[in-house]
This record gives sequence, structure tokens and C-alpha cells, in this order.
Amino acid sequence: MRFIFKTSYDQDIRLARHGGHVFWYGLLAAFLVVAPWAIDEYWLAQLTFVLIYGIVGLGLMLLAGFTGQFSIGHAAFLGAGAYTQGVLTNLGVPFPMALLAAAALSAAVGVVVALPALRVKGIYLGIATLSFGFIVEEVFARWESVTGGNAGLHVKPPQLFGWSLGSGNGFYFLCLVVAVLSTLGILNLLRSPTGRAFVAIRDSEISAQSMGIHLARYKTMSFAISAALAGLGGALYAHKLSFISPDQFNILQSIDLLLMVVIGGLGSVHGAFLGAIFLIAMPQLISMGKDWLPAVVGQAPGLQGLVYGVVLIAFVLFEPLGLYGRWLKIRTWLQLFPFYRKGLFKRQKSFTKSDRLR
Amino acid sequence: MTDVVLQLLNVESAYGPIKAIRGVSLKVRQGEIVTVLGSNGAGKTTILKTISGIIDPRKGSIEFQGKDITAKDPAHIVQQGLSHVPEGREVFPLLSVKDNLLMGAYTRKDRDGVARDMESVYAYFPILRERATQDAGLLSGGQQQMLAISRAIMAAPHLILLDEPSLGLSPKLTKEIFEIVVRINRERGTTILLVEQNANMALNASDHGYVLENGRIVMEDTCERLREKEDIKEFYLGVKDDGVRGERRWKKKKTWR
Amino acid sequence: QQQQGVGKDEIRIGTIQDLSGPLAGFGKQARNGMQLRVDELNEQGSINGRKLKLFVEDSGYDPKKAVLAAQKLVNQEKIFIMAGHIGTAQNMAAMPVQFEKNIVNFMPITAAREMYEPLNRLKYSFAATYYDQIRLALPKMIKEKGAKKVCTIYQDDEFGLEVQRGAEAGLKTAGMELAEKTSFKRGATDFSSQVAKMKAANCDLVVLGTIIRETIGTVGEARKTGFNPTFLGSSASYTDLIHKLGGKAMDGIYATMTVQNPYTDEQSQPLRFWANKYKTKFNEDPTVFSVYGYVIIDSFIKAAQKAGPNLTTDSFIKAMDSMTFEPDMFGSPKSSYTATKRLGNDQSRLSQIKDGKWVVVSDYVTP
Amino acid sequence: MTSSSDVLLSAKDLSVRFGGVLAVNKVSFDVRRGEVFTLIGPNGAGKTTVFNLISRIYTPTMGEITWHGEAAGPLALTQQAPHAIAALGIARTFQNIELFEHATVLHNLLIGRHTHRQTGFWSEVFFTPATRRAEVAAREKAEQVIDLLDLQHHRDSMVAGLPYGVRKVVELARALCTEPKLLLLDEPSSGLNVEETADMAFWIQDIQHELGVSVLMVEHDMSLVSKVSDRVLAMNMGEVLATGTPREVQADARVVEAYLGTVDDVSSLRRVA
Amino acid sequence: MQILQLLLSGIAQGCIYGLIALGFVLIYKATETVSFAQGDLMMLGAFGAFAGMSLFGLPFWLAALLAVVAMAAFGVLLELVVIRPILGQPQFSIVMLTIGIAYVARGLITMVPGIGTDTHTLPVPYKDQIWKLGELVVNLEQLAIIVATAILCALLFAMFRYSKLGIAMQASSQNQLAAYYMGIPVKRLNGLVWGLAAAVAAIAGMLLAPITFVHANMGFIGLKAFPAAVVGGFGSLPGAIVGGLVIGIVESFAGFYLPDGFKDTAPYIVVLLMLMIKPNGLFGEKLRKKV
Ligand SMILES: Nc1ncnc2c1ncn2[C@@H]1O[C@H](COP(=O)(O)OP(=O)(O)OP(=O)(O)O)[C@@H](O)[C@H]1O
Ligand SMILES: Nc1ncnc2c1ncn2[C@@H]1O[C@H](COP(=O)(O)OP(=O)(O)OP(=O)(O)O)[C@@H](O)[C@H]1O
Ligand SMILES: [Mg+2]
Ligand SMILES: [Mg+2]
Repeated sequence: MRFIFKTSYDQDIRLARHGGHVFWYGLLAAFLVVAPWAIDEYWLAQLTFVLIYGIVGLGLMLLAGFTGQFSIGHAAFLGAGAYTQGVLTNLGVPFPMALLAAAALSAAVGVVVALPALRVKGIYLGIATLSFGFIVEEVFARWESVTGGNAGLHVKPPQLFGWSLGSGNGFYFLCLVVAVLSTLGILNLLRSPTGRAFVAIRDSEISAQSMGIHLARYKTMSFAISAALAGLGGALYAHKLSFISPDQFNILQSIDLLLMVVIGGLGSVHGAFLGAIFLIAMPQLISMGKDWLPAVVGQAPGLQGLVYGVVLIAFVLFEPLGLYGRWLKIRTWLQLFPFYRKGLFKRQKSFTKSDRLR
Repeated sequence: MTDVVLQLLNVESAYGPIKAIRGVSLKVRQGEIVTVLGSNGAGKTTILKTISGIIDPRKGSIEFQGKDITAKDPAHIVQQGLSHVPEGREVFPLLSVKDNLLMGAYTRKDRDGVARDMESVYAYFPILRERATQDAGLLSGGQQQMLAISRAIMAAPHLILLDEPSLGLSPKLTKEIFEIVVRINRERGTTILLVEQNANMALNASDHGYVLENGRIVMEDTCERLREKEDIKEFYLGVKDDGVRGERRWKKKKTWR
Repeated sequence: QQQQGVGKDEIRIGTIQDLSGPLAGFGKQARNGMQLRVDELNEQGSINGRKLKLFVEDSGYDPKKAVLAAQKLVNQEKIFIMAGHIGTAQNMAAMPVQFEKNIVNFMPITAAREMYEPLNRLKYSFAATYYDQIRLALPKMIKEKGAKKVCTIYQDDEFGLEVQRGAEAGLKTAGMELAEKTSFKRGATDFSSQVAKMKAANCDLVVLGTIIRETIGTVGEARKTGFNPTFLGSSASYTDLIHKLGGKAMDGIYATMTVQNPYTDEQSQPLRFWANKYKTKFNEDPTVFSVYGYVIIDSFIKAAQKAGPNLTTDSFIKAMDSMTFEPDMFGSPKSSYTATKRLGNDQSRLSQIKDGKWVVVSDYVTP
Repeated sequence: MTSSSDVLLSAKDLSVRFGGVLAVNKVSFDVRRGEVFTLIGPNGAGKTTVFNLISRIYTPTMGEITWHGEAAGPLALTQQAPHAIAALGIARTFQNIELFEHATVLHNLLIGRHTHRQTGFWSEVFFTPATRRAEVAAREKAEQVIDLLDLQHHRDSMVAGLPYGVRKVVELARALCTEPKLLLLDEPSSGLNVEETADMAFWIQDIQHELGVSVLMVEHDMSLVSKVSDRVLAMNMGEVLATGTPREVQADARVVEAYLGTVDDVSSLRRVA
Repeated sequence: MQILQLLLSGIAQGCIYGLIALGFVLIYKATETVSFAQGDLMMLGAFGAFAGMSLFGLPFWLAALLAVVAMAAFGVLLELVVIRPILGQPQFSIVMLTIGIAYVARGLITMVPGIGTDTHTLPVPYKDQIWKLGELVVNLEQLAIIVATAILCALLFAMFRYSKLGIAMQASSQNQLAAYYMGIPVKRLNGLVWGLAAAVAAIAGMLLAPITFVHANMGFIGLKAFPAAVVGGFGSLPGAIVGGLVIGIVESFAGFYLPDGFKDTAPYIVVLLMLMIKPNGLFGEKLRKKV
């Protein structure tokens, strides 16, 4: 067990709380930097996807986990970023500019979505975002002169200072840099008044308001930041796939994104990346496991969906706090070892109250 | 003894790693009003919640009318004839006042009895009759408290657990509530376990009292005798306006530990 | 340098199918068809001493998963070739991964033009595109039926658009224009307003950019409201499910096709034999997708044989670029490939549902 | 008469109707600078509703609320957006406790500092030295309030697990963190025992005298009311019954009839042996 | 005439949405969760009836009855196994569970060899029958939906408004803790609700089968029923029907009079407009917390 004696307020504010943090995150950073040489190409591609989805997850986490606004149409922002990036890159706009434009345009779309979202909560908000997702998807499909419509859009590999980043390693580092910067930005935001305002809105709108928090402004801001991150992720996604089409940004994608943050652990920044790891690794694990099963089961179509569903159910049942929650428990257990008491993590009986009055 | 309605033996409950009550034993006899006093966070609410099955105790056992109800499903416990007026009202906010009362009588089958009791709670609290069709969530704090108490009465239980019934009630109504409690106790023979911050009222209305500190029972006696104790006077009764403490800011240490 | 995916005694073939998404049915059939041919070869012999090994990945019809699947097949399983990958967007997303490692994208199961255009030495495509099917068949139908007003209803995605564009191109050759075009979103179940629109436009020939349920839904709705134009679908609606599900109302509709549906009580003896063999092995009736899968592996085997014992991507391409495949028992036309012609053939036949069964009603339509 | 410069907040002819219920009916009162002004009245009298009108959760059907806290002159509160109220210097607590349950006590207090935010969005994203300084300053302020209200023990506990009484104090602390000119307290002593109520009385006096904050309070505990209030207004059924010093109001026959009853006589409760 | 026919098909389609939305509202009213599995329960119900008729050769009515009963039992079981263990957790967890259930249901059906990946017809006795009223064509399949929807709606409405059970269901959704304090068997009621919802889903599935066919992905039509429920006001049963009709009719007219693409987005545009004008839908009560 570690006890920290705080001697200054600054200590409360710092990102790394103690030497252990510095050590472990340093190790992680070191691994991420040498990864292209340490692991093979296939795993690196997976890692790249994890970073991309982690960025998107970070945005959704901010919105759903910290501000308490659930979006079932987040793929629309992903798409807005991807298309902006695709179109601009193909027009020859330099990569960094295109990336910023992608984030900015998605943020703008986020602000538009926030308009109806300001007045509604809960399931109504869910359906509002879902509807918006459908409409945006339709726009991608219909606005052929720009998006190429259903035929899709080829995206050229990114170029940075005349240096092509299309290939595995270069692109991986690009994603890594964007992911690290976004994470730091979000962490900073969360330890400042803006982040606290988000959390306040999540817990009680009425008292947030009476503390002087402008609900509309902060909700809109939350949507905008969230959308901007999704847009960034989308831009990288566009390059990674090098081909985008409207149906890649449909409701299933949105649900995947939502599942990602829930499984990762709502309300934690770690959760966004843990969820991304889950989302990307799961299908691979399933297809690896297939060969171990008898052919009737292993080769049957639908197995993937079944396993996916079962895992999701298992998570909600046994670890409602998601992967991050599980990790916290393991950590506490290790720290307490050998003094761990049995009932420590026993779940309390708990009871719900109407969400309609909040 | 057969006339013990409720008996707690060495009960221990916790919220996660935090123990809220430690080894609490208490007894409530048929037809009695028993009160539990204790400062903030002493664990009074936790005791009541443990009795009605909302929290499962870590240790110990709870017997109600001779049957073991330790860690049973709350709905099951209520059906045995125990009714709980929770801390913080807990009305059904989107149901009408009348439907709230009907839900109070959910476990009852006798329609006539329910109708009669409905009339009597309307008589206790006429405002509820006035607002019978209004959503309960829109009542004022005190009105919701009246509703919460009435709902428990509607269940016609053997034992009522009352958690701070006077919370947020006007002085006049506070007294009326206690009068009603005493009346129910006398007229219907309902046994009552009462948790209350208004110790003056509680000690006067009850037969037997327990004092709880930090999750442990530190004193137990008849109310008559409790009223005379110095510590009780000092910490719970306070007495009128300037109180015992008067303009003294420092606190005296409690002597029962 | 050692050629990836070709060992001393095995050749590794990869394929990506939809086994859990909206096309799970087709994906499974295509996989079974491929497996059937692979097993046949391995039982009866080998390709220059090498057996075939098929690696199947599931994309769930999701381009992102397709990329990862391709990564896995190419970099992990070290496949020699990618064959019969299903879905347009999925192929588009996966191809760069393959091309980076010099892996051929062999006969993907999608009739999109991007599968052979723009020219790439690693692309081979096999069946007439929906565009070509309709472009060629429509003028013939117009002439035969004396149609005055041609309309179209199409699925609002790349597939449907190809049909619609094919219809426009075909009409151009006949000097006509579409009188009405309506669309619907994938998964739609209600076609009443589209049909009402076409009825209001007095259409007498309707081009169907529909797949199965949509075909039945549209035709059914039309019949109910007393609207009876000539219906012409593409090979996407050429499946036995149309008449099995739609019943009598489906009689009379036309569809283009590239291979024949293998009915188990088929007239042609070899085809009947094949269909029953499939049925015994997989315990279900074969469909055109089973045939696609089978034919793709069959073509690969032929080309790989020709490439000789030193099988490399280059030698395979060299062999393919002078290949000609003769018509087979499934009724596919003769097809040929060169270094610049990467679509085997652009021809299709017309068939019509008569008495609850698809019947071939024309020979290959040539321009 | 009071000169108008003494008045901090004045309500004139306030009325609000919910469907058939006239919850507040032509209520007028002034809160003077530096005083503790208490609303009493039976349950459902409309006291909380008056608070809700001031903090703009409801809009009055009729009447005016004027705020004299601004140097620029009087301000019609009814024209303000709900979130602007805190910035003006009006903070409140809630009868049923509305804390941010999934945050620590310290965090709750820091949210109370929101109206004093000086940092911009981008400086927060990059966590510039200025942001860091602002954060440290916010914490210092919160710690002062923690010290004042003896909350040191609970600083890092989650609100969800705190006992009722402590939450009441945390709510008060959060409101104090906004550095208000006027503090609205809705039943600050409910759920507290005698000893804790005495603490509350001292705190309210400290807030009034040491911090110079005016207090508008709703309270049922008459011992607390008489101890800390400068003036009391009694309401019933949405209307004003009486205004005056605590003693005057408690002596008013109508107030006794509607609100106080015969509290001190507990003999009716005793069991006849 | 044209307009009437469009209106008619809009109404018919609207009733389909309404019927599915009814299931959403039922679950929502009684548990305050939104079930994303409703569409897939519907699919299971349809497959159930299909299995009864095709595999066991039962007559339609018997198969239908069996399917409804089986689905009700399945709903109860589902509640027991996956929902009860987390009863009391935030509602959102249960929403996630229903998404998981939907995946599992779809996956399981798809895995059934020879059946799962195919599309099937449900040979209902009134298949393909039409009534002609002058030039108007009324489809019997659609008529069945309209009638069934009306009956179901009335029954459920009565249950929630007048029966002790129905009120208790609402009570436990509003405040579970208090429901326990009242001795309401929250768990048992919850089981009942899920059973009921599954039964309603089965009925919807069978009524829908002649129109959409029976296949593993038929549940996706539920996505259009969400807008219907929201337009009506999510907690209101009559709202579900009216919302469904609004969506159906708008869709029908948008398909005919507006450019391509509007038919499919019209429901969503309607929802967004609705939420801007009347955030709680047509019949939704305006809720505000009293502090
Ligand atoms: N949900 C919870 N999670 C964690 N700890 C809790 C929780 N509820 C209560 N506690 C702790 O348990 C102890 C006893 O609380 P309880 O509510 O029983 O006190 P009480 O005597 O009823 O106090 P009050 O007079 O304020 O109502 C307190 O120390 C409190 O911090
Ligand atoms: N939003 C609302 N809709 C309908 N009625 C309301 C609403 N808010 C308050 N009321 C009614 O207005 C009256 C006054 O309520 P208020 O909460 O102001 O009472 P109060 O004086 O604070 O009482 P208490 O001491 O019990 O808290 C009550 O009868 C209540 O039912
Ligand atoms: Mg308590
Ligand atoms: Mg009040």
C-alpha cells in the first residue's frame, strides 16, 4: 500500500502522482516508441488501429463518461473527419492543415448536433444523435460531387514535409503523436475548471447551473471537443483504410464506438484506450479461437457476433466498471497483498432511481 | 421470550471497506416504541436498512417475529409485516399521491381495509387528499414526508421502522406526527422502531432507547431513565433557545466511551 | 528470395468472407464452394506436388475488419494469393495491404469496375459487372417488349448505382432516357411509395437494382396494386430465393446472370452431379455463390498449373495473362485475360422465372 | 424604514402558479445587507418556491425581484439567465441536497469556484503556468472553507458515501466557495442533531459576521431561527403572515396557530402508565 | 386517389413502427431502460413461428400461440439469467446488456445450419390477400397489423393505468428502493415485464413476417421504431402508435413527393424537428425535478 503525504497543492494537480506512475508510463512510452522494430507488421497495424480508435474513444469518453451525454451517432463525426481529410488531401492540401481542418469541421458538426441535444436528455438525446448519424450518412452518400457518393473515396497517403507517411512505421508514429497529444490535452482539460464543469453537469444539472455553469455552453463545448477528437481519429482512419465510403460510418460503427468506451470503463481516460484494444483485438482473438472449436461451431457464420455479444454481456454482468475497473481491482489487490480481505470488492445491493428527473 | 418482535444479534454491516455498524444487538418487544439516538453518521440509517434487507450484513443475525430474515430479499421481508419509512422520503415521483398510497398497500389483499386506512391517512394529513391526483414529485419537502409516513401506515404492518420522520416538518406538524405515531401504537398495537434527531420528542414518545455512536451501541435503557442522564441532556436534548451549550463553542467530550 | 505462401508441398490461399454480417449467407456459400474445390484437388492430386490450403477470415462486411483480416492473412498467415474476397468497399480497403506485399487480388466476389480498373498487375476480376450486364441486356429487352417508358428502382449504394448507371448507358444506345428513378436504403421493407411513383409515371419496363427481399417486395407491391410492367434484374437478383420466397407473384421477371443456378434436379447431368455432391458435403443446396467460390479456385488451379513448378507472383501473373478459360458446366462464357485486359468477360445471359424456376431465355448478349 | 442602500435583494408582489396551486401569492420582502433573514411557515407554504424564484429555476407569473448587489445599480433578477445568478453573488443550498455525488468533497468545492474561473479553454488544454497558478489558488480557497466548516476528515471522500448531516455541511461549503454576497440556505439544520445544529448556528453567525455575507434562510428549528435571525418572515399558503424580529413573529397568534402549535408541551406523547 | 393510397400505405407502415415501438415503451415504462434487443426478440419470435410451421408442420394458429408462449418464457428466462444479476445498476448498463443480447440472438440464429443465413417466408393463412375498395387496395397482412396494434395498445394502456400490477411496475421503475420498501416484488415484476415484452415482440415478429420475411437481420427495422417512440413521447403507449403513424405517413409522402433519399431520412428529420419544438414528444409529459 502506498501512502502519499502531500506537502503542496501542486501535488494534487500534477498528472503523475508519484514515482511509480512516472516509471510505468515511461515504460509504456518506451515500448510504444520501439514497437515498430519490436513487433511484427501485423501487430503494428493493429496497434495503429488501437491508437486511432483510442483517439475517437477519448472524445466519446469525454462526452459520455464525463459529461454524461450519450451519443449513438458518433460515427457521423468520425465520417466528417474522414471525408474532410480525404477530400482535402486529394486536393493537395498539406497534411497538417487537412488534419486541423478535419478536427475543426467535425467540431462544427458537433456544435450543430448539440443544438437539439441541449434541450433533451437520456434516451431522447440518444435518439437525437442516432437520427443525426443517419442524416449525415445520407449526406455522405448523396453529396457525390464532394464525397464521391456511394462509390467511395480514395485517400492518398499522407505527406509531411515531402516525406510519405503512408507506410506502416511512419504512419504509426503519426498516430502515436496525435494520440499522445490528444490524451495530454484531455487530461489537462479534466483537471481544470472546464473538466470539472463537465462532471458537474453529469451529476446534477440543476446544481451545476446554480454554481454558475452555463449548461448550454458547456454541453456544446463537450460535443465540439468530442466531435473534434472523433474527427481527428476519422482523418487518420481515412488514411489507414485509404478508401472510405458512407456505409463505414453507419449505426453499427456508432454502436461499436459506444461499446468501446463502456467496455473500457466509463469515466476514465484509460478506458478509452483499453476499450480500443478490446474492439480491435476481439475479432482477432475470436478468429484465432475458431480453429480450436469443432467445425460445426467454429466454422459456422455468426459465431463472431455471438461471441461478441456474450463477451459484452459478461462484461456488464461481472465488471460494470469496464476494463479499467478490473485493472483498478487487480492493482489494489497487488498493493494490499497479502492483506486482501475477501469482501473488499463485493458488490453492494444498489437501486436505481428514475433518470427522467435529473 | 415470545413477545420479542425484532431481535438483532451482533449485526455488522459495511459499505465496501467501511464498516458502518459493528456488533449491534437490539431488541424490540411487541407493542413498544423503541428509539435509536445517535449523532451524524453513527449508523442509525444503516441499522434500519440492514433490518429491511437493503444492505446485507457481514455478520450477525436478524429475527423478525421469530423468523430469521437475515439478508433476505427486501420485498420478502416487507411481506412479513414490516414497513420502513426511509430517510429522504423516497416517494414515487411520477405517480399520483393516491397511487403512491396504493403502492403502500401493495402487500395487502383486503380492499375494504385499504379503503378505510386511506380515509384515516387523509384525516391525518388533509393536504394529501387535496393533492390526491398530483404527481408526488411535485409536493413540497414536508408534504412528501407526510406521504412517506402515510404510505407506511397503509401497509398496516406489525412493525414500522421510522427513519427521521420529522425531517423537514414544521414544529407543529412534527408534534402531530409524533402524536399520530403514538396513536397508531396505542390503537393498533403497532410496534415502532424510531430513529430521530429530535430527541426530545423521541424520548418522550418512546418506551425504550438505544444510543449509537460510531456504529456501536453505547447505552441502552428505558426512556424515562435516559432522559435524566447528563450526557443525553447535553448532547441530544439541548433544551430550548440558548441550550445547555449556550454561547460555548467548544464541545464537551462524550463520557460513555 | 523465397516466394511467400508457396511451400515445398503447399500453397496458401487466403479469402475474406462475410460470415457474421448482412451477407453472412452468401459469404458462407462462397466459402463452401471454395472449400469444395480445394478438397477435390487435395483428394485427387496436387498442383505440381503442392496441396492447397485455404485460410478464411471473417470481415462481417466491415472494411475496417477487412483491412485487419487482410493484414493477418498477408503478414501472419503468409498467403500466396487473395481469392474471392467479398464486397466492394472491403476489397478497396484491403487491396493496398496486399499490393504492398505483392499479393494478387484474385477474382473478388463483387461486380464492381474497380476490381479491374484502373489497371494494376495484381488485379484479376472474373464476372461481368452489373453495369455491363444491364447496359447490354436493357436495349435487347426494350426491343423485344417494345417498351416506351423505362424506370428503375435501385438500392441506394454502390451496387444499386451501378445498375442504375448501366440502365442509363443502355438507354443511351437506344436513344432513350429514364422516365423515373427511385431508390431505397439497404434493409428497407416498404416500397409502396417507390412503386406508386413508377406507376404514376406509367412505366412499362422497370430495371431492378435490388437484391432479394427488395426484389420480392417491389414486385409484390406492384402486382398487388395492379402495376404490371416488365421487370429486369441483375445477377444480384438471380437467385433461387426469389421464387422460393416470393411465390407465384414472381413469375415472369427477368434477370441477367453469369453462371447458372445449380438446381439439384437440374437437367444437365454434370451440374446435377455437382449440386448433389455439394449438398451431401455441406447439407444445403448450392447457390450461385457456391458456384462463384468453386469457379474461382478452379481458375486459380488452372493458372497455377500453367505457371509451373516455380510458382511465384510473377510467374503466376505471366501464366494468367495468357489464360483462356473455356465455358464450363455452370454455363459461364469463355473468358480470357491479358496483361491489359483484366476482366475475364463482360457478358451475361438473360433468364426468366417460369413456373417458379429460373429458366435461361437467351444466349450471351453481345453488343 | 430602511434606506434603500441597505437593501441587498428585494422581492415585490411575487406570485407563481402551478396549475391549480397558487404556490406563492403576492409576497414582498427585503433582505438587508449583512442580515440573516429567515422564512418560516408550514409545509407547502411556498418557502422553497421563493428560493427557486430567486435562483431562476422558476419564473414568477407576476412580480419583481431586484438585486442591489451590483455597483452599477439595481438589477431585475427575473431578466437573468439561471446560470448568471451565481456570478452575481447569490449561492444556494437545496432542501433535498443536490451535490455532485460521484465526486469528492474537494472536487465539489472546486466546482463551487466556477464563477471565479479566469483561465481560457486553450490555456487549460496546454495547462499553462497561469492555469496552474489559478488551480492552486482555487485549492487554497477551498481549503479555507474546509477549515472553516471542519471538513478536513472528508476532504477526499466521495459524496455518495457521506452521512446526511455531513452532506448538508458540504453543500454549505460548496455555496461558500462561490464567495457569495447572499447565501440562500434551505433548511440547513434538518437532519442534524442538537449539537450539530448548534455548530450550524455558529457557522451561520461566522458567515454573517466574519465573511460579511447576508443570509436568506428557510428553517423549521425555532431555536436556530431565534438564535441567528435578525428578521423573520412567516408565510402560509403562499402568503405573508407576519414579518418582524424572531420574538415578534413567534408571538403572532396566526403563526402559532398555523405553524408553531404547542410544541413545548410533550405530555400528550407520554404513555399513561 | 393517389393520395389516399399513399396515406393508406403510410398508415399500414406506421402501424408496423408503432407495434415495435409499443415494445420499447412497454419496457421503458416498466423498467426505464431502452431495449435494443426488442427488434431481435421479434426476429426470434418470427423464427419460432417459422420453426413451428415448417419444421413441425403445425397449423398457423397453434404455431403462433406456441411462439408467443415460448418467447414469453424466453423473456422471463432472459431476465432471470442476465438482467436480474445487475438489477439496480445504472440503467445504462442494462441498455448495454440489451445490445449484447441482440448480438447473441442474431449470432445464434445465424449459426443454425441451413436456416440461419437464409431468408424464409412464414406461410400465414392471409398471405398475399388483398381487399379492393374501389381503386384503393388494402392489404390483409397490413390490416392484421393495424388491428393487432390497436388491441395490444389498448390492453397495455389499461394495464398501466388501472391495474395494481401495472402501477407497481411503474413505481419500481421510478424508485426501486422505495418499491422494495413497499414490498413490491421488483424482481418478479421485472421478469414479468420482460416476458410480456418478449411476447409482444413475438406477435410483432409474426405479423411482420409476411411483409419483411423471416431472416436474421429483420430486427433492424427496430431502428425506425425508435423515432416513432420518441415522436410520440417515449413513455406513452398511445404516443407510440401516433408516433408510428406520423413516421409512416411522412415516409410514404416523402417517398412520393420529395427527391430520392428523403424517404429514408424523413423519419430522422421529423424526430430532430420534434425534439426542437417539443422535446418530450407529442404525448410525453414535461418532467422537471422539483428541488
Ligand atoms: N453508500 C455509502 N457508501 C459508503 N459509506 C456509507 C454509505 N452510506 C453510509 N455510509 C457510511 O456509514 C456510516 C453510517 O451512516 P448512516 O447513514 O447509517 O448514519 P446515520 O446515523 O443514519 O446518520 P444521519 O443522522 O446523518 O442520517 C457513515 O459513516 C457513512 O459515512
Ligand atoms: N413545480 C411544481 N409544480 C406543481 N406544484 C408545485 C411545484 N413546486 C411547488 N409546488 C407546490 O407549491 C407548494 C409550495 O411548495 P414549496 O416547496 O415551496 O413548499 P415549502 O414551503 O418549501 O414547504 P416545505 O417546508 O415542506 O419544504 C406546494 O404545495 C407544492 O406542492
Ligand atoms: Mg440517517
Ligand atoms: Mg421546502
